[in-house]
Amino acid sequence: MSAKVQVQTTINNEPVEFLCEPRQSLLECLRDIVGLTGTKEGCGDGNCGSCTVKLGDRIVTSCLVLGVEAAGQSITTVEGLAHGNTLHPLQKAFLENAALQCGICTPGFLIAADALLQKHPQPTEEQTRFWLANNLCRCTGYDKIIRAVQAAAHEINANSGAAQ
Amino acid sequence: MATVFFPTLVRQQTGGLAHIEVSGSTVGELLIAVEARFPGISKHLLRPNLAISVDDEVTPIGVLEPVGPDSEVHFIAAISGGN
Amino acid sequence: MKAFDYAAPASLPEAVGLLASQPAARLLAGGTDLLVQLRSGRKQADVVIDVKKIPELNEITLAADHSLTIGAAVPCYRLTDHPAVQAHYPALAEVASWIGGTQIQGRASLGGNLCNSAPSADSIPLLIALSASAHIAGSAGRRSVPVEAFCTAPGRNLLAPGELLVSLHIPAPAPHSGAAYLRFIPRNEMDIAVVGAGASLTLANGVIAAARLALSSVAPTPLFVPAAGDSLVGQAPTPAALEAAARLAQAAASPISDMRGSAAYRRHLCAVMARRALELALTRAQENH
Amino acid sequence: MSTTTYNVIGTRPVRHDGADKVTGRALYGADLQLARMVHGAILRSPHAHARILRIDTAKAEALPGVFAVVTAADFPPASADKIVDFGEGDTLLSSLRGNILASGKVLYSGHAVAAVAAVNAHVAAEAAALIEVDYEPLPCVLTAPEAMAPGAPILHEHLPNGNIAETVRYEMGDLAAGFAQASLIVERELDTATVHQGYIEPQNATAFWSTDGRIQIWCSTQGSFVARDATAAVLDLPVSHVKVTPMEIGGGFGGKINVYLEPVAALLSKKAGRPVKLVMSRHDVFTGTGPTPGSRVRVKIGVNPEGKITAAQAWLAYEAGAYPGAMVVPGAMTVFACYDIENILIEGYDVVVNKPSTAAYRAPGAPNSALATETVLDEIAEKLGLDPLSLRLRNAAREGTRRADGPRYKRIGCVEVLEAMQASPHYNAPLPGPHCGRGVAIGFWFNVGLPSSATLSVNADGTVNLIEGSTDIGGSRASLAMQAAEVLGLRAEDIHPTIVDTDSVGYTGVTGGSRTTFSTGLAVHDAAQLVIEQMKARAARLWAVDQAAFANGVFSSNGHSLSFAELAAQLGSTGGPVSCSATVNPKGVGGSFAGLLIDLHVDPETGKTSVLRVTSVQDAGKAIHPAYVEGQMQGGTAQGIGWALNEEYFMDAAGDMRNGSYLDYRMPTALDLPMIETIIVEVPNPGHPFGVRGVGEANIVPPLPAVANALYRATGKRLNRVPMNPATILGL
Repeated sequence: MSAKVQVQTTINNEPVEFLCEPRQSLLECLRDIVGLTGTKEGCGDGNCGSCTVKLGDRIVTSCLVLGVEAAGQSITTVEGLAHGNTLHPLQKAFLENAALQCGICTPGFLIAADALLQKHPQPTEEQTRFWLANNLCRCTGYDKIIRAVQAAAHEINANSGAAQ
Repeated sequence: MATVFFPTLVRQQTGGLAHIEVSGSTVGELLIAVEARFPGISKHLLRPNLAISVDDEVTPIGVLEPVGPDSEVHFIAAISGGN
Repeated sequence: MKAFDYAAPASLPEAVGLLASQPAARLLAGGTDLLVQLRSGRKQADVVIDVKKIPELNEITLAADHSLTIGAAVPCYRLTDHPAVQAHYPALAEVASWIGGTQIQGRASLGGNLCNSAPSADSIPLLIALSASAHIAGSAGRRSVPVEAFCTAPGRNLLAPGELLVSLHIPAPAPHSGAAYLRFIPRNEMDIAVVGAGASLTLANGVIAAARLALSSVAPTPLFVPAAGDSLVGQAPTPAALEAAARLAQAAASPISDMRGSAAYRRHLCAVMARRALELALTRAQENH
Repeated sequence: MSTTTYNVIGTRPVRHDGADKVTGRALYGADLQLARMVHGAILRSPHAHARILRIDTAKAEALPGVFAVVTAADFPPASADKIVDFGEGDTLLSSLRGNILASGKVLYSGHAVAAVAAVNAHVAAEAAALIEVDYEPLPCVLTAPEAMAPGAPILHEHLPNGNIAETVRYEMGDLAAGFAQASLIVERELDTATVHQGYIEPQNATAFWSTDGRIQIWCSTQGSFVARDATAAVLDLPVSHVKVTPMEIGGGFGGKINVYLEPVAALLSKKAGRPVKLVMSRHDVFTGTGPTPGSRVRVKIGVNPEGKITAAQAWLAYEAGAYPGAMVVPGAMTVFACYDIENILIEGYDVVVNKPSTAAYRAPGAPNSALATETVLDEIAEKLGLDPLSLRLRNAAREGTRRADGPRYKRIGCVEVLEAMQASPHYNAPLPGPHCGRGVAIGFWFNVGLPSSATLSVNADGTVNLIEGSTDIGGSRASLAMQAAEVLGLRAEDIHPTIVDTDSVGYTGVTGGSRTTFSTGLAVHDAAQLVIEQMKARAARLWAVDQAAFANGVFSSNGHSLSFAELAAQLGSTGGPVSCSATVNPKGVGGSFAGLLIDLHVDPETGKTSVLRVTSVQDAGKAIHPAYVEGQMQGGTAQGIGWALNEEYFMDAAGDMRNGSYLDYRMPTALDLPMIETIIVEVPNPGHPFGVRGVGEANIVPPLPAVANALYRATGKRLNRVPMNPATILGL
């Protein structure tokens, strides 16, 4: 066992410090040390996207990031998507469109879709499918997920239009 | 008389007979009559992997299921399932 | 995964020094290959050296002549999103958007793709087609090698102990030139090339002035086929000429059978993918004034 | 077709567990943290077939941080031929245990051999690697035809018939006479590869063996009671000594009925004196759990000039994997189940091979056999110049049609599904261009009943707590709460469903067999009716009348009336709270038919298939929550398309799976599929008060043959192997 390392991060807009071994993935650190178990592990090798978090300004599969690499960085997990008790439009759209069945891939899809909507506020179906191809879902056949992302985009755009 | 159908592989015990008409008010009573005709056959019919179907419905109470004079009794593979 | 230490040097000399003192060190850029290999036991490390904090490895530099230098740790998404890369190296922006998926591209780098030295690496055939060179630093100083010479065997390359890849350098594209990388995968994303082909082509006075072609997943290393490109030089860019060049690439391939495809299927695909990559490179060359 | 109108049923409320699942609060098995908990790792066989000569755990036990090491020797003694039955059919205890921890021989690469508990998962993995196992490798056999051949390596000495573990045979009418009447006979043989359910959440189990001798288990399971009963059987304990708490489950599709980790975690906990958590890696899931069988199926069908089937014959060999129990029986039962055929012979073989012991996967066994039948029918339609759906309609099973296994159908929706396909916009749209093909196929699944329990407790605020034991994989909390709400005259949101442990609710069978909305729904319905009866009595007491009536959510009598909520508020003063339970073991299961229309494009140079358009059609009986019915149809369709095109266990000659990762197993990504159109057909099941049939499974049956038929139309080639991947399409 190597010496543990103190890591200072910002997680979901709160300063968080944790102590981890260098071999521990960011996913392990989030789940087992920080206690944020909303981020899921489906494969451990970056191919299912269930462990997607936002690290800095990019989404990553947290199973392929070392916890120590997160030092000084800000991280957003599914626990940080809602504003208090108000669900993020994507969370709301996933519920209203029945875009989840078992729900294990949902946190990863939500974080990935949030990043998509920041890059493409009104993505096409093709853009959505391409962006989300790193997130596997085995229950839905993706149909309702794609619809939910499009519905959330509409809602966000409508609201931002109304605010102007 | 109710009709008891034999699964294809159990027909070795019946000399190839596919079904038989017997009397009784429950599956159990029918089976007593069947056993009398083909001694030892019950153990091939009453197995955990076989479900009893009376009038085209699998019964959850097995040999206790009542039968009528026109009933059909089948012994079919028990299905569990996958989703 | 066995325990290891972690170091994140802030400068190249510091990294080189660390490497020299740590024989069982592994370099970490995006980690998308390394962490999988460490976890599965295919590779071991006593110390993992994170090179992402070294400025030189993190820069994209477009020179005045449009030659391009890509730091070895630059994650793929920065190439995809880079307006100048999109403008002058569309094939490069494209291949960077195909390596893994969105999340992987947030981490994975072309430098890592090259150093991982997989025969199936998506970026290497294109880098070869673009005549890229690899800039290497070590305790004995710096050196530069053409990308086609970099890989030596599956998962192996000519980096000596204590050396690391600093950057990739791509010479300025000639006028009327175009490049392309195309791969065949059974899915539409998140897949490893069954066969990939990178091509570049320069037109002058209606004939092909220069061409380069390389393949992935058909040999122990990404395969540069000089004969294929050479066969096109001086020729009009006809379908027959492109097809003949593709056939030369196919003839040079020595694919194996594995879970991703049979040798026969790969051999068949060599000609198809090489031809299609040449066709796309030609289209781009014709559009590139 | 369904004509009854409902208030709640047929609407699309937000699921009750939705907010927890989109905010990360829902607790899945791997999320569990317990005080003093330690972590396990499992050592697995590198050989597909080998004798275990020696296991030495000393080095592992000596590693700092290790709490316990167990092997098969830690199982309590039991007689070798003991049979256990926990409601899902009987199994030899030795097979059940043998698959959990190998003893004597390992039978597949990935077979669990030993397990370790340690301070963390990294140390546990290091310790597992220190366990020394001496193997004597034996020749392996990987496919059913090879395993049935004379001289094949034998897996189990106790099986009387070599590697053939079971034979099934169905015979009806006069086959020879039937074929003699045929003017056209087509015979085809098709192989399918082993495939995995591919649920995204790996198996996990946490166990704590308390000093009072009771074991508590938290796990990802489709059936908490089956997990309890199997664990108790394996550990030779009374079932009441085991309590299983089902955590949220990240997919199952049939693959999370069998028990793999629970008894091992319990044994480790007993030794360690602490809770032990075991979580599989993705590679372990592929190599150490049950995929669904690879198969070889031969089908021969004869028709007369009018397209009426005169005789049909099938031969099926399914790979059980290491232990008996391939899905050949349901494969045989469904091979001709969509059609009314007089003369039939079906022979099936359950064959053990050196691959992981297989498990159920959505309509288990049926896709393999339907592939053969539905492609042969496609060829017949083409040769007769008939529309493929018309040919099927001409022969479709109806009420009264006798199935090959004996019983006759009650009211079914096979014809209605075919008619909906024929009338669909998709079927009547032109294909977009060259190298495109449209395929159609249909399929059947029985669905099952099995016991279910539910308790409803009325809250003073007018809401109702629903306690049940069916793990919710795809929205069943909502479909159950909606049935309660319909009976009680409430809104779906007024019902608060909770899934509880095996000590806290009556026996409930697996979430499987498409049974939860049907069977647990029936328990909920019955409990709700009991609630209404009790509340009517309270209203009568309150109003001092003989009896009160209940309709549209209002209790009334003689000019008095109270809403459900108003009466609920007065329960305390009219005799105390109302809480009612029901346990059912229902008859009246309604089978479901499904159909698929699919348009594909094939790149003639690479053999790559693009899926252009898909329409899934299924008889739901009654769709309680249509959005989740569509979800089941879309999910089963996507899985079926993946199975048809690219998924397979790619085994090397030594029996090692070479593609045991999501990278190389190639399940469909979002970019591989179009939107999946759905048509819900509703032919009510007379055996359920709301007409429910169950929709989890039949939808995965048609995709394999529909894809094969579409590929034929696109390429002119009839392929005989699934996956019909690009290389197969080009014959390379």
